[in-house]
Amino acid sequence: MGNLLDIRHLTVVYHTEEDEVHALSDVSFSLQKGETLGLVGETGAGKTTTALAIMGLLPRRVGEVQSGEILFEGRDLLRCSDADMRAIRGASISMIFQDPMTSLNPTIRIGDQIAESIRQHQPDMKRADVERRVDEILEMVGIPAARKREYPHQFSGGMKQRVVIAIALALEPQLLIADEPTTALDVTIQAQVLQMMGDLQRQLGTSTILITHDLGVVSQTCDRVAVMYAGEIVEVGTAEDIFLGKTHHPYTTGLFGSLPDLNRETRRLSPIDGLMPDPADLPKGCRFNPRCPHCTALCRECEPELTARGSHAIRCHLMGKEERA
Amino acid sequence: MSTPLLETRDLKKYFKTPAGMLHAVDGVSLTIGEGETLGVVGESGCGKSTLGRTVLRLLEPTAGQVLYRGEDITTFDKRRMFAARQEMQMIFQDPYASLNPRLSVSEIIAEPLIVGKLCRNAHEMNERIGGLMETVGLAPRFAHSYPHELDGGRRQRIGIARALATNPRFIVCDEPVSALDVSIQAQILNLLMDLQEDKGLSYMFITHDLSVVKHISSHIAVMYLGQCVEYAGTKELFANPLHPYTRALLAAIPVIDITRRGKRIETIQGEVTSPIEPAPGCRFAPRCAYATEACRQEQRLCQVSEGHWVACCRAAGEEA
Amino acid sequence: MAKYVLKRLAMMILVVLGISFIVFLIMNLTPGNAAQMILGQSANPEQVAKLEAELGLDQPFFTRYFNFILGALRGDFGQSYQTRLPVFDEILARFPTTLCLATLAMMLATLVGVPVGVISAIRQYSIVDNVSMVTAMLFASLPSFVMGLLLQLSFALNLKWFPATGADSLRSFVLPAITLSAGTMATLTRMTRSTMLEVIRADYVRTARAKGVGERQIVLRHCLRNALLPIVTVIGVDFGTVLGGSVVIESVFALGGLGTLLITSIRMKDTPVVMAAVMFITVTYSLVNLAVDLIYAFIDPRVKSQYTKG
Amino acid sequence: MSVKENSAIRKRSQLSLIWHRLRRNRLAMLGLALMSAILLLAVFADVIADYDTKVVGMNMAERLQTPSAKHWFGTDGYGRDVFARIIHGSRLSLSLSIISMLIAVAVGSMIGAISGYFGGRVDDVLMRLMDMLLAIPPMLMSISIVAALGRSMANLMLALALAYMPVFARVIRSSILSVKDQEFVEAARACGTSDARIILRHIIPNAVGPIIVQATLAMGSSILTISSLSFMGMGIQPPQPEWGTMLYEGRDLIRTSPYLVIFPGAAIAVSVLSLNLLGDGLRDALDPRLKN
Repeated sequence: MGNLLDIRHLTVVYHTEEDEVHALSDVSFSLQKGETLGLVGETGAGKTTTALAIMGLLPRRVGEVQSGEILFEGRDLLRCSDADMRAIRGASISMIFQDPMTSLNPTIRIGDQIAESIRQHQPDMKRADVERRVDEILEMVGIPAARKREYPHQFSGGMKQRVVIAIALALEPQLLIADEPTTALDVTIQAQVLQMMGDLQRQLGTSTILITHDLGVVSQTCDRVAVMYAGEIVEVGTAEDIFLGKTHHPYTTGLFGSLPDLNRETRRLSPIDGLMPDPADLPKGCRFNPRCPHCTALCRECEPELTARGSHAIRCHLMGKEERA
Repeated sequence: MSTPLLETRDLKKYFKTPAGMLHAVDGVSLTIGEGETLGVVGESGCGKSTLGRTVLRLLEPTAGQVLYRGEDITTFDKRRMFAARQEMQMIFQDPYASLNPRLSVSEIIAEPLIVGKLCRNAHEMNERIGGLMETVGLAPRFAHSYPHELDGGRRQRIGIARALATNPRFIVCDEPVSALDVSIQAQILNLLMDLQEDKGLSYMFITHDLSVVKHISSHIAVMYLGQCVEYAGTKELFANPLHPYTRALLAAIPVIDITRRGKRIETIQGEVTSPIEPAPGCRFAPRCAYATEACRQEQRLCQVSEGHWVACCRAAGEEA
Repeated sequence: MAKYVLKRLAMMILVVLGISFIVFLIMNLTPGNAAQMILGQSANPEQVAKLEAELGLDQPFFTRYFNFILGALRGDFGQSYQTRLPVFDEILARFPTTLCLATLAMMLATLVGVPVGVISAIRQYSIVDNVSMVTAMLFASLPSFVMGLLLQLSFALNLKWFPATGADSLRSFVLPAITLSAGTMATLTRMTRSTMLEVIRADYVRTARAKGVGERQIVLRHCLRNALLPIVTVIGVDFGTVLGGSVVIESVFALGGLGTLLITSIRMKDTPVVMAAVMFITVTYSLVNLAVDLIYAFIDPRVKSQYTKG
Repeated sequence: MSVKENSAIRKRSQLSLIWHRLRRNRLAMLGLALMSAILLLAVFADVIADYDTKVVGMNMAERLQTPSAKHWFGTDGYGRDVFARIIHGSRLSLSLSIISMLIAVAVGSMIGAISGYFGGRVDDVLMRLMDMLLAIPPMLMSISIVAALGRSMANLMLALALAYMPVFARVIRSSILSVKDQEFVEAARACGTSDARIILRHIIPNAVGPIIVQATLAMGSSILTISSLSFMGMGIQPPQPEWGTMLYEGRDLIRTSPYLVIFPGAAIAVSVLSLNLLGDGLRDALDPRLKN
């Protein structure tokens, strides 16, 4: 089975007034048809930038793709014209944003916001058919079709996120990018929304990139996981590799150690010391070296490569050595 | 039984809104013992933050009592309340909004010392500030920095140092880690637990995150629409949740468990109803799979086993 | 909705009553005497007293105030002390000039200011943006009467394209309206630009982009309507500025409007005329603002549901 | 390691941060430079041109001279040097607008602060009153007050102050409302801080930004109002060299000597422009969201 999406050596820089911020460095990963990939990391790791780069929605004038390719069904999205990208966005690739409160236009009825997406890509569709499709998709995300004439402020947060999902799935895209889709929601609502998203995804066969900081959500929904740190992918593998495997990048280990575990008694957590480096002023060598408990002289000098062993790849000098030995 | 450090009795806080009275906290009775941590969990709008503020009289309660060492602080005059405030402090959720942006780190920590007249001279003040910064793990070189120059974790440490300045016995922690990234969150949780051990502090720990609350609390109160629906020791609550809402809440937590991938979990339907002029009876009933005619009646917290209270006629009956 | 409008109208009546009382008080407390003004400095006290009695000025303060208000409620504002003509007729003769001038200026300001602001925002930092922002800044800083004098000099006195003074035809309103609109046009352009910039960055605009919507549609369908909200409010407030500014412009172009009448009447202590003029202006301004708030509800469904609730 | 050191070096108070942002805004700096120049000219006006001989002293022999090396901006109908009159006029315009704005800010902020901090009934009553004042267009209000009370400097200042006061009351009220409910105010209350200390140390310092911006912009617009009043013959009386008064006097000579209108007009425009540029820059520096 071929890859739906192939990202190769993607490097993105933000030019701000004061600094040049290295948002993404040499990010490569791929996604198969029907697969769900979890993109995990903390604030500023580059998760959202990756998503925006795929969508071609990096902030104009500020964000610049310096190198790399984003191959979607074999076509490099970075070389597509604006018109081609518009035809792809919303139809073949859709995105769900984090904050449902601000993601919907407050002055347009929700039914019209969904219909806009359909009309944009299928201008010849009859009015009645568009309306029928809107009803259908609303029912699919668990909103009575009768509510399509209401405005966003009449919906609760969870309901708004359902509308946002309805917009994204209206044209049954091949790829869905969900950027922290449930972070702003309460746990019980989060469970409802995740459940619904999973059902729809199986039903429509959509491939998904799920961006989140919540390892629990990832473990329950994703086939493969990529862990990001300071603009790089530091570890990538199948869910089994990440959640059951023995060897990990020290950052991944730290991430797991930081989580209070519901099933185990631990008096103290084992967090990672220090902070994420300033992306405008990255450390030399491995980006994690100032916080790494296993840091060596080599780590301070050379940047490690992402080394794969089967389905599991780790960007760490220590792992590389182990493999060679 | 000795008097608990803090006790609320039928505490109520209502707010006037154009649509009617909003019952933010509606008859909550809880106790917190010396050196214990009471975790208060619930989803947004359940009144947990209002409860924390009412306990400290940052909001005046509409009715009910707050007993601190057996004395009702809601009847205290200004002077006694001022003295009580030295012992009862608060740590806030938002590490950005909770620090005055015009003051430097040392000035922020100095505020409670100046207001409480706790230092005799500038030298003593500097010593105290230095000591507090060390306690919370802030390097001395940040003393003259401003909050906006620091990251969320350090800012939250400033907030903790400020709360500790008056040597309190009891601290209300209002979602102190929910705005932080996981690795920083763990650092702050460890700090709070170390402080508790060293100083014998008692916490009321307000959060929506059940895994955090399980980690830090000795007792847990689950709130739903202004009311406490279940109250028990942490182990007991997780081992034997009785209220349907508690069960739903526990089931909804995304634990790390790849065997659950793709499997359906039991979710509760619907969303939280309005806290404005709520109908009598169990407030969870509209979403509850087991709701019956009996749920239309007022549900009171009943003790079903030693230290385990639940406000659900069905659960209480089942257990008894 | 009707309930909201009624509430606002009731509020407006209160405001107008309050203002009328303040104005009446000021007119009475300030030095000067209407009868003396009419008869001139040479008149003897008896003549003055006789005229005062004739005009009803000898009655107590509150009696006079209530008589005026009672009359005003019936649409009778009394007679001018000066001309002895019914005040209502005097006002009605002048009001259309002022209203026409203010409306023209406001329309001009909106029709130019809003589109220029939108284009500036879409093409932020382009030449169009820079030129229009500099122009707006200059317009906002130039006193209106200086601009009026310069326009009068070049287009009326030198080029003779438009009449320099008077309010005989629509042509004579051209220069005054342009002059009066300049300042408001400038604030509207700048305001539109900044709200548009804010809206362009909004999350829902990003959502629209993610749907594949084209830039044109994004501006027209998603940005403009949301950006209009604060702009509409500013238009309401600016109508007041324009009404006030028209006094100065009326004097530059010798248009006998309400403002000119008001000022001469204040000087002559012609209380009924002053009161009526102030009430006319206040009511007009309040009605414009009420209309603005209703338009607001029309644009923003959130506001609409607030009105229908309250 | 480098990360930690880095954040220690960037030690800046918010004030210096705002100044830093302002300094990078070229237009704002232009405004500041222009305003400083005007202020300097106003302060040293007596050194530059003698008041009695050049500003009010008539010299019919030199009347209506076009701009030349001797009279940079020409002379007016009474042979007075226009340049000297403009320089001295800046004293009047600036001091009038500064004093009236100070009164407006002081009274307005007090009303706004009381309204915002205490809320409830007090707020309702005060804000209704402000609404009433705002229902009269400010220009009309100042003209009416001067016309009713008579022409004098004091009345002019009163009129301006009264016309601008409700605006300031509104601004400080909303700014206090936005600060009042923030958690750091709650934190101060939690350790027993008094109301007075909360207002002075925690609320006011965080609420002054918008007032400074508004005051700068209002100063510009008050200069416009003053000159408009003078132009209508209701402000400063001749022979005092106020800009609006000069325009009033030069108005009838506009066809033959347009410079009598152009130079005072330009003086007004330049000072208002500089204040507007500065005010805009300050607003951006205080709230840099809209940049880039």
